[in-house]
Amino acid sequence: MSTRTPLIYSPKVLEIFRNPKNLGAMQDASVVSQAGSPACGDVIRIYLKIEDGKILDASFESYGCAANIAAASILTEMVKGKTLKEAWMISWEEVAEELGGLPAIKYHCSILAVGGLKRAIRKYIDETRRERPDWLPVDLSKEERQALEEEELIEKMYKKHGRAP
Amino acid sequence: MSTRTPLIYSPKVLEIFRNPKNLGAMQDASVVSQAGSPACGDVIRIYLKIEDGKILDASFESYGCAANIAAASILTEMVKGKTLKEAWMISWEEVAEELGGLPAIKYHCSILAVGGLKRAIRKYIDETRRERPDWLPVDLSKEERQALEEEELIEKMYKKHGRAP
Amino acid sequence: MRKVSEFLIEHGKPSREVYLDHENSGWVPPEVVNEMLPYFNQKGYGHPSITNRPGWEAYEVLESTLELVGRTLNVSDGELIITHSGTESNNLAIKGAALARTDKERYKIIVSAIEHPSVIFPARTLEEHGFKLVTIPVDNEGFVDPEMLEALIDEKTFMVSIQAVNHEIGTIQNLEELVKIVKERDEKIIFHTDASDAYARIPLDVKKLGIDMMTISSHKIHGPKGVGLLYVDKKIKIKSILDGALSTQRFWPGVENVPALAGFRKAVELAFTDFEKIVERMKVLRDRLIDGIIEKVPDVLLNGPRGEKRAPDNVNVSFLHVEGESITIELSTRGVYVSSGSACTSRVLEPSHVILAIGRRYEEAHGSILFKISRYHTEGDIEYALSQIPPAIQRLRTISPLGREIMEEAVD
Amino acid sequence: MRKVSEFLIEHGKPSREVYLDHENSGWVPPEVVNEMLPYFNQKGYGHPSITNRPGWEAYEVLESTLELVGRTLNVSDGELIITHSGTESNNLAIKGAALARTDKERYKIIVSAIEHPSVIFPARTLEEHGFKLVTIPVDNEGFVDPEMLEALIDEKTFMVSIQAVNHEIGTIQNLEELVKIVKERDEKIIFHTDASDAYARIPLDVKKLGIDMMTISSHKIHGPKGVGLLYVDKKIKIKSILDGALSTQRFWPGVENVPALAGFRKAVELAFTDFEKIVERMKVLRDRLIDGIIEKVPDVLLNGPRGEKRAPDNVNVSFLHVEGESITIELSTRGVYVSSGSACTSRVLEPSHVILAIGRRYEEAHGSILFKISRYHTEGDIEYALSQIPPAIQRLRTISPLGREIMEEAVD
Ligand SMILES: Cc1ncc(COP(=O)(O)O)c(C=O)c1O
Ligand SMILES: Cc1ncc(COP(=O)(O)O)c(C=O)c1O
Repeated sequence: MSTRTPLIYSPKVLEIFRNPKNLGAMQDASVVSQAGSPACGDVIRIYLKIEDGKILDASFESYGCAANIAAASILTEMVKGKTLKEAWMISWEEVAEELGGLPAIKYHCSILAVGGLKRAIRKYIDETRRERPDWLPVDLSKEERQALEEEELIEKMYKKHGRAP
Repeated sequence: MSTRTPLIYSPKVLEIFRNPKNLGAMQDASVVSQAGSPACGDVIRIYLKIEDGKILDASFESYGCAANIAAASILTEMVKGKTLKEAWMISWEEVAEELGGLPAIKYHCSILAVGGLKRAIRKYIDETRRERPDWLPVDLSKEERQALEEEELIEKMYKKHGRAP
Repeated sequence: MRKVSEFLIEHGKPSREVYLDHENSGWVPPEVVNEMLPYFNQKGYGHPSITNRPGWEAYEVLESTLELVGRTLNVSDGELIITHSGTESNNLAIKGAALARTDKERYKIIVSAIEHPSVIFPARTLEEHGFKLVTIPVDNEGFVDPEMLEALIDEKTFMVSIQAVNHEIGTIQNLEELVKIVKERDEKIIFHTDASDAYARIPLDVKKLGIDMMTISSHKIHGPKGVGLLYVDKKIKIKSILDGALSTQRFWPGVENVPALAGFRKAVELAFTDFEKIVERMKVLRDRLIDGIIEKVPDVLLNGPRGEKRAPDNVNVSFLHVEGESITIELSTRGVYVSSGSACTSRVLEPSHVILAIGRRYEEAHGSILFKISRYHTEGDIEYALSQIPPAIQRLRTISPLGREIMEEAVD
Repeated sequence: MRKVSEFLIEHGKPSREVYLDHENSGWVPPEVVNEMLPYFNQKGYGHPSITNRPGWEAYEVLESTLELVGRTLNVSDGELIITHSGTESNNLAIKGAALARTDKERYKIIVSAIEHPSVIFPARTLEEHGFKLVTIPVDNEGFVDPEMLEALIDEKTFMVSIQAVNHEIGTIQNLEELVKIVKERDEKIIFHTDASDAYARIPLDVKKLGIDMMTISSHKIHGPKGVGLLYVDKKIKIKSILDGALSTQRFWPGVENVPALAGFRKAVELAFTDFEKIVERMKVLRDRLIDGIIEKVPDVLLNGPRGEKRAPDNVNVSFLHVEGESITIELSTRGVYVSSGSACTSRVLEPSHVILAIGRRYEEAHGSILFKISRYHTEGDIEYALSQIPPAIQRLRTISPLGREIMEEAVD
């Protein structure tokens, strides 16, 4: 068992937690994606409105801790106006930095948010049957992989505790 | 290792410790005896002035803790005016009781004082070549035996710590 | 490393504050602090086994504290061992008895599934030394089934440890019945109970219960941190698990924390003055909080039993579709201080083993919030909490994607 | 059981009091108590790993305390573990490192003969688990011979534990040299030092010394009881010796004692403000007490070294022909509070192992008295003690049969 940590967030995380930007489902989204699972304790859903390869608008929903909510919110701010390629290049470290830093135990929130974004971009390209751009790798990116791992982890935990999710 | 104890003496022990009675060597003692050893941390020396089988006067010296000093002092009070037989009959429990009780860890002080007294009586009868009275057992009394054991114990401890006394 | 002081500025100090996290850390009322004060530098600041006046004064605190606690528990000839925490007392009980074990044929340790980690983990450590840990499941209110206990105990059983009151969901076990089952089956099986959350909340009569060992923690009854007790019946042999210079305690070396003991003594005295009245008042506040939450917030599950079988101070609910840590933070900014059953680990939220044990799903456990009523709470405190909880949950549910319609697929 | 309160009435409260028993129990100055007060019920009364405001405030205390202590020790990348006492820290250091041992070929633990029981006894317990305890003797001032240490260490050596300053006789070891000898011989040997009596009395630079683990105790520097620290270098692996719910401490479960930590933080701050000046003053008072005793009382032996190699706070003398406990009581009634090296066991007086180790005889050890100077003492305090010690010893010597002429045989 690991220690509980006091979760020393930056003031900015708390500020965004209290006043998140770009909150809520987007009715006319071009794509919606989700990362995480309720059983894991965090879910991030990302909505993007895309036109001509550019992200015109972004919004989120989040089930999770303050870092989760703040990471999703700030990421939607960061991608607005970016091309898909530019958005794809955003790393989880950048998001954490943009939040004024995250406690190590909360890195996964930033990873999950970026994982959700990358899933959305990949899904958009897939679903709109566009040609795969060369900046989009065939293999899952680190963040997508880790989101998947987290989603799978919970099944292992359920097995360990002897019950179905 | 045993716990240290706070040595909750009765008020009476403290009072006698501060104002011991019958203190000091007696120049004209009929008999002097000693029990305990410096290495053990307690020594009681008892002086008796005896005439016609009666203890006219008694005094003591003590190297040891407060209980040791108080036990020796009160015992000298108790024996004054008693016949040798009456004095022999004094038990260590009576001395402890007379002191208002002793912490269990200090019973040995009372035992040592009574052991010293009994040694004195035995010695007096021996040295004055009187006939052994029937109240005086051939075998050592409990208190004389325990005083002897304590004196021997220290040699074992010295051996354990690898040094001569 | 980020400084927490910056964070606290952003958080701000709420104009009204209601502390409901006595599970994790009790605060110490001024009358208890006042009792401690002289022992820092006026009297009794000495070592309780040294023969000087400040030492004897220190010993007086030990003597009177243990006497008082002994009276409240109806302890006669057992020993009350002073440690620094409930955690230490539980470790000493379980490992100390195991170390003193003479009959190697006894190797089973039975604990309930909802014991505190300071009971479960020491027992698990003993598994590395030839013991076998057996966990009794509990029902959906947290009760141990007496028949199951009876079926589990056998001639291999060394010890049973079942808490008197569960710390998270307030289940009051029928300890008397459980002890009887164990002892009727085999007198030699040691029965330990962790009473950290029971002491000063329900009557505990050690002699009547027939308990062999009992754990108590000071900060859980508004005493200061730094004091735990372990009651050990005269016939039970234990060994030290810590080595050092002994003072007055045979089984916990080091100098006793006398100012903390003086505070604990006062906390015990206060808790047992008008005990029934205090407890009745706590139950009223408890039920008001439970009813108020259920009435005002939809999609809530009460964890643990209702009524007389629930500890008078315990309220535990799962708010569905929202996550515990964000609830505690949201409520904190509103001056309502609570804790969540789930703890953040590196990758996932670790759900409370207690909440899982009563059959909740992970996502139900993640939204579990624990409130502890204390005798210092007023009706106004509870009403204030009830004014803040619904909007807090409501706001977080607005953020959460869970509990709504199925995600609508949308592609341009 | 007899009540200590009755005894205290008989004892009476001396009109002047000088407390010199900081070895066994430190008192806590008002400015340190004041620092603790808000943390009982104003702020930081929460659990330092729970996400509510009182919890974060509690964490702030941990953060700032460890940062401050780290600075005073020049700790950079190691860990400062919070326990409840020096005893616990020493147990964790020795048993925790032993539990984490990977190389079973290393089984020798070397400690000096004058270590505190909380170092010696854990090492002795390890002997039951395949370790071998080797004790290095000391010279007649308490110094470890570096050459002997060099001769004792070998490829079987797992750990060396030598205290920085001896708690009874104040010997300041040449730690830098001893560490160097060990590390030059074999980097992998763990070097632990119990600095309970060294911290805030002599400069300690962890990095410069090359120490792997270091123990500190709060009440030994005028902080409150309830806090011990263990510094552990990054490269050293240890395991928990206590199991339970972890808060912020990986190796000591249970809630941290935040008010006590706040007090400790203040005590550290005070001790290191004008550190050199304070220490110089203590040395003056120390030497005045030593010189005064030797001058005024015949048949006295100073235990431990003189001058710069002696801790600034330590005075230890053996008064010949009188016994320690009666000295402490006699001085107590005169308001001078000290302790004796010998402890009463059921049958005999157990002499201090430290005093024996420097070659004293049992009866010399029995009369040993320990005084600890603190920065709060005035010259007047020391003069008062010096006015009481000679008549106290004189009175007891009048009672004692020792040291006089041979017993005269007298028979009527
Ligand atoms: C049931 C129970 N047992 C033991 C403990 C541990 O007590 P402490 O915090 O004094 O270590 C707790 C603490 O919350 C508890 O709730
Ligand atoms: C050298 C030394 N180490 C360790 C300890 C134990 O510290 P604590 O009293 O905090 O358990 C002491 C206490 O006197 C000591 O003097």
